[in-house]
Amino acid sequence: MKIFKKDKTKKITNERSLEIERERSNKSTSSSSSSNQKSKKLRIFRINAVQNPNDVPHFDEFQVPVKRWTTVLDALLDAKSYQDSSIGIRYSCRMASCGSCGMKINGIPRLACYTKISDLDTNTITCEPLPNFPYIRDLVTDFSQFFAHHRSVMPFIQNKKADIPDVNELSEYEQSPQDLDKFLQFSYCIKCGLCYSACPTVATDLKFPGPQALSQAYRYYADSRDSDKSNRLKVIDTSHGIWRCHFAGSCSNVCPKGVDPALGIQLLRSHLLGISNSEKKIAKLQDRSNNNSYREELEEEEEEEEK
Amino acid sequence: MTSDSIKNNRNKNKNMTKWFSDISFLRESQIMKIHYITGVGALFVVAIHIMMRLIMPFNMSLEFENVILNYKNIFYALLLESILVLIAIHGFNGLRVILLELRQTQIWERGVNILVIVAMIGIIAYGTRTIIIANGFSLG
Amino acid sequence: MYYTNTLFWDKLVTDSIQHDIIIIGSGLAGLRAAIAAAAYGKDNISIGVFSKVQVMRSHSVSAEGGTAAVLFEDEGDNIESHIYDTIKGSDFLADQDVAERLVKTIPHEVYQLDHWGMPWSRRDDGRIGQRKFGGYSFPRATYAQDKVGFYEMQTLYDTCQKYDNINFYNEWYCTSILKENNLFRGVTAIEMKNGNFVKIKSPTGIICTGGAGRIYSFSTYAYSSTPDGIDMAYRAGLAMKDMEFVQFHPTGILPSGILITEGARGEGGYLINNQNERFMKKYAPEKLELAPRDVVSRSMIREIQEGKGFKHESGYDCLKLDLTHLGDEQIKERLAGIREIGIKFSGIDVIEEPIEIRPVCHYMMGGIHTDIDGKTELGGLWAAGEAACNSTHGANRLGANSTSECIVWGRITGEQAAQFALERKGSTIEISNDQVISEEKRIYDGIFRGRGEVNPYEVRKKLTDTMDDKAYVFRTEENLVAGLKKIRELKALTWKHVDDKSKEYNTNFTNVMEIDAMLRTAEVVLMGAINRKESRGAHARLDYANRDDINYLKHTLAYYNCENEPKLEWHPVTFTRYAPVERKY
Amino acid sequence: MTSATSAKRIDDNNKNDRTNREGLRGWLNPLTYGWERVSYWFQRLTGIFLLVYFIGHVYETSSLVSGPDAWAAMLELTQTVGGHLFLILVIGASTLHTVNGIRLIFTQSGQGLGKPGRPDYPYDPTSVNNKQRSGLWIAFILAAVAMLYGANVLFSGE
Ligand SMILES: Cc1cc2nc3c(=O)[nH]c(=O)nc-3n(C[C@H](O)[C@H](O)[C@H](O)COP(=O)(O)OP(=O)(O)OC[C@H]3O[C@@H](n4cnc5c(N)ncnc54)[C@H](O)[C@@H]3O)c2cc1C
Ligand code: HEM
Ligand code: SF4
Ligand code: F3S
Ligand code: FES
Repeated sequence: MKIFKKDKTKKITNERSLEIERERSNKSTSSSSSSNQKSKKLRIFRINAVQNPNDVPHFDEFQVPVKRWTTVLDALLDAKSYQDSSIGIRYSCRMASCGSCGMKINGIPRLACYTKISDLDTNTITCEPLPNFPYIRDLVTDFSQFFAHHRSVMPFIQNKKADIPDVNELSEYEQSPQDLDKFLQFSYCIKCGLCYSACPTVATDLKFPGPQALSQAYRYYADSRDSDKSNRLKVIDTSHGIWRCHFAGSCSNVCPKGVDPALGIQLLRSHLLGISNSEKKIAKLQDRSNNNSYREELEEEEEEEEK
Repeated sequence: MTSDSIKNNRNKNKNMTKWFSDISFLRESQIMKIHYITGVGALFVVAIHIMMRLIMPFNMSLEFENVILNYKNIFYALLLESILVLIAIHGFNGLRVILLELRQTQIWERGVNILVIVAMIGIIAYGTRTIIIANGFSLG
Repeated sequence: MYYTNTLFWDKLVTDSIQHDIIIIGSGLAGLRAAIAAAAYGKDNISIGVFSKVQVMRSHSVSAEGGTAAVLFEDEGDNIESHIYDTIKGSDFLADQDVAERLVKTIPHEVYQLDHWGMPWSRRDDGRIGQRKFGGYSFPRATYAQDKVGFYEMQTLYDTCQKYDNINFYNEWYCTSILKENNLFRGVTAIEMKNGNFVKIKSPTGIICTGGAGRIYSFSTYAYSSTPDGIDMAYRAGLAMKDMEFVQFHPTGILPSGILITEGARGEGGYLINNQNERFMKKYAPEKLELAPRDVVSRSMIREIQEGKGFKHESGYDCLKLDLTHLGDEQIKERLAGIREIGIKFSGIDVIEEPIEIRPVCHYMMGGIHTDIDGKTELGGLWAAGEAACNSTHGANRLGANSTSECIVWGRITGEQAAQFALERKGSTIEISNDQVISEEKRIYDGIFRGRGEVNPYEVRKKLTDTMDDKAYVFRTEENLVAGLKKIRELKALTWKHVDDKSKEYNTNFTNVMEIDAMLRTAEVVLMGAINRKESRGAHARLDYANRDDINYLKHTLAYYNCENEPKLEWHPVTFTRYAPVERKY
Repeated sequence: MTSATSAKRIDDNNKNDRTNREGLRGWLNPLTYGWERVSYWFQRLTGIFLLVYFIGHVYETSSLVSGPDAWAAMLELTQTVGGHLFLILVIGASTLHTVNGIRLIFTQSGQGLGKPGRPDYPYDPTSVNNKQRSGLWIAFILAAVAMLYGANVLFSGE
């Protein structure tokens, strides 16, 4: 977010749509120049906090080759493979869907595999671990508390019919696309923790569940299949619960997946205050086990086998 | 299995609310509702308070006689009293929020709650004293 | 207290951990197994889920297109046709009873996921939506935008949170299987956070460690999809089955290999060559772009070889996938992820421009040899998901059948393992320390403290490039043998060493162990491919262009033979319904 | 694990968990993130500032009780140029806090944030939208106007 600083690498919310433009111009300017590789400097935060809790962090610098499509993750792995194999880094999918590679790049929490170096207009790229997560090593941080917070909001459908133990029962919920849209956005959270690291309340409050967990609470609250609404609200209505969000908005600004946790939190709060008019309807259960011919067929076959 | 664990969760929640009620007897949502209402309430009364000051030149409004005259008006005194209560509640609750976010040990949280309630009562009492005494002044 | 749920951080550091069931791998299969076991065993059973990545980071989150299931029997679909499509897709190498089981179980599982909160995309009437997919005769890929695997993982992960008896061990790298008297006894693992080497005891285990696609460098897989899980079983004496069948997905973007889902073609996308021609009409006149993946991939390579390809700036030859005619709304609604990937990783907005694509390594049909229940040859050990080969997919998997398989066999193995574990509840497990010590020797003396001048990452690069080069869509004896030679040369180099000497979160160490496993697996893949002198499904040989049902209608099994060449054996295919016929689309 | 022991575990872990928390730096860091963060920062700052003023003001008026002389002495202390400048700040702060506070009451009860829907790439979060931003700007502008007006009243009155 560029406000006061003139650093171009800062993300600007209302300029996000320019990203696509930038993409294209990058492409056209460098399409012929892929062979003449550029190289950039990577500054990586180094610490081994498990071995030595008082370890003093320092930065190591690496020169890495960069092409148009090189992401920060590619660069880091390049440095790890060919320069210093002891760099600690967590990664998996390299396509921004697993949420492993969150880190602070040039001062802003982002996904390393989702940030192209050509998008960062700096010559030195600084990578630091996500703040608000305890250090483990180098860029790797400890997520256990984050996951525990997620669990604490009861992120699952609570409903008498949630489990269908009988394999032969085929019952389907009917849910309108409109009902789906009410929570779909929040269900695309990849648990990358960027929002958690950007939130000012999380910065000091250990018991605040954080934007990720709270938006998941809303995701299940808004789901028409869930029936345990009041209990859900109770869990987050505590002195370190949802009210410790002050709509600082940073969570939504850094979220790479458009989850917009700030929106979820405020909407959930409107339900808590009892001033929301959007009522919940439980999705209709449609039982299809009767008109299901092949089950009978299967049973017949089994009988035959027994014979 | 599931129903059991859900039940467990319920029990835990009960404990949670109980634990919380030990300290503050209000749910957080109720506290914050009060915070908002006192905030908006304060807006109106403060506006009147300032208006009243502006119907005469500022310096004049500060003269002892004028001030006391104001205080002797029972409606104005009540207005001042409500400003006092509303802002004290709103402001100190705001402080509580900030302090709660700072540290999360049980002692700290209890301490903050007590401190804030005491301060709230203290400042209201102190201000009320001024209002009552000033209201009772006889201008010589 | 605000959060009172059980937490799984800061596990006690002990020399051994014991659970009734351990599940290795936390992808779709692993999580489904965990839930099934927890639901079956109720509170009497404790389950440990070990994964070398954090739970939601497993490769399954990348799955995009759909989960195949017959849901609309009232609208004309039927179970029989799904079974036949699967078997035909497999080029008749699938075990037919297994395929039948898959098809008959998956509808229930799709509804079960729905009840657990899966955000399936909906039709206007509120029912679960399905889209077309390659090789099917009815639109039956159940979809949730184009993030199916992700949503499924999330649903399962969140449902796991209901159970107090599922313990997650995030970032524990399992290294070997412990066994005694042909019974599974546990595993050894490294807790990555602090580097402790731990013995984990359990009478039952389920291996769900996913595919091995990272032995190719142009691959849709996550970086974590290395064959170390399969290799673990392999070293314990279990067979790898059908490893030569590697699926190449027609549409991977350049240069990263990230997948454009088959759903893009299912929604109506075209493949075009540099003459702007829909070339698939030459190769599969009926199904066009929606022929099975092996057929489409082969057609694409033929086009490229005829000089009708494009040249990507990274140097790869490629073709283009055209989605522009689908229109803004349909793309944004159903293929949002694809659009994002195109813009982000390739600089192309698919709404406006065709995107460059090329066949890419996508799925391993092979894996640990199991029976129809997912049971391996070792007592007490099951395998499920992509790591297992229960022969549902035969020589070629149909798109969207894999997540189905993961879920179905996740459940089956979970329940069976729970039953097995409950029967043995209370019996103590004693493992002789010899195995642990020899494993410790292997990894600490052989690898951690090993010496070598060759950079292991260099070895990995050469290995994956060799595979890309020599065992791609079309294979020849000559290439495969050259590839095998190269792999053996790499194996013989002195490269096994770890530069990073600290214990904590040592990814260098785990990487080297992975590379070790990759080399072994690559060898099995190549040997299997050399041995199978026919073209079947995804295994296409230029020198033996036809299917040979007389000699090769059987599965390949490969057994570990210390560091020597693996022992290859054959295993019969089960037929119940359909005799092999020629496969045309 | 019973809830009691797990709760204990959390407390044991608190110390460790602090290691990489941003702490107050996180509160006072409006530069890296969006305007909402700036608003958050001002709301806190002005809130505390006003609370301090409020306490001071109650103390100031309490001198009424001790008669005209004490009151005059207090006025002497406070009605200086510095005191007036301080008052102007208070006026600005209270306007800002009030206007922004009203906006926050709306947002925090879910109004004016748009509604959830399918997110399209590039993801523009609907909640941090121009409505919010202009609300904040209005607060700034009104605060500036109020300060000018206050200055006018305070200094012209001399
Ligand atoms: C890009 C892409 C798109 C796909 N789209 C579809 C689709 O649309 N439809 C469809 O049906 N299928 C699809 N597939 C295939 C499908 O996603 C996979 O087959 C499936 O996800 C495999 O799941 P899994 O549970 O077997 O393993 P994975 O999800 O790969 O999980 C493996 C787990 O094992 C763990 N592990 C591995 N080794 C070890 C070890 N040594 N110690 C401890 N843990 C270990 C890993 O940490 C991980 O948790 C797609 C695949 C790809 C690559
Ligand atoms: C007059 C109208 C006022 C309104 C409408 C108002 C509104 C608000 C609102 C909405 C908040 C934010 C709460 C949150 O983010 O959770 C807040 C916080 C606060 N207010 Fe006010 N307020 C007003 C006046 C005052 C006054 C006069 C004081 C000083 C005594 C004050 C002190 C505070 C404090 C200390 C906070 C805490 C800051 C925080 O929580 O971030 N407010 N106010
Ligand atoms: S809400 Fe967004 S930023 Fe936060 S964890 Fe989820 S995906 Fe990441
Ligand atoms: S950043 Fe934090 S304060 Fe609220 S709006 Fe987001 S959770
Ligand atoms: S590696 Fe998966 S999100 Fe970056």
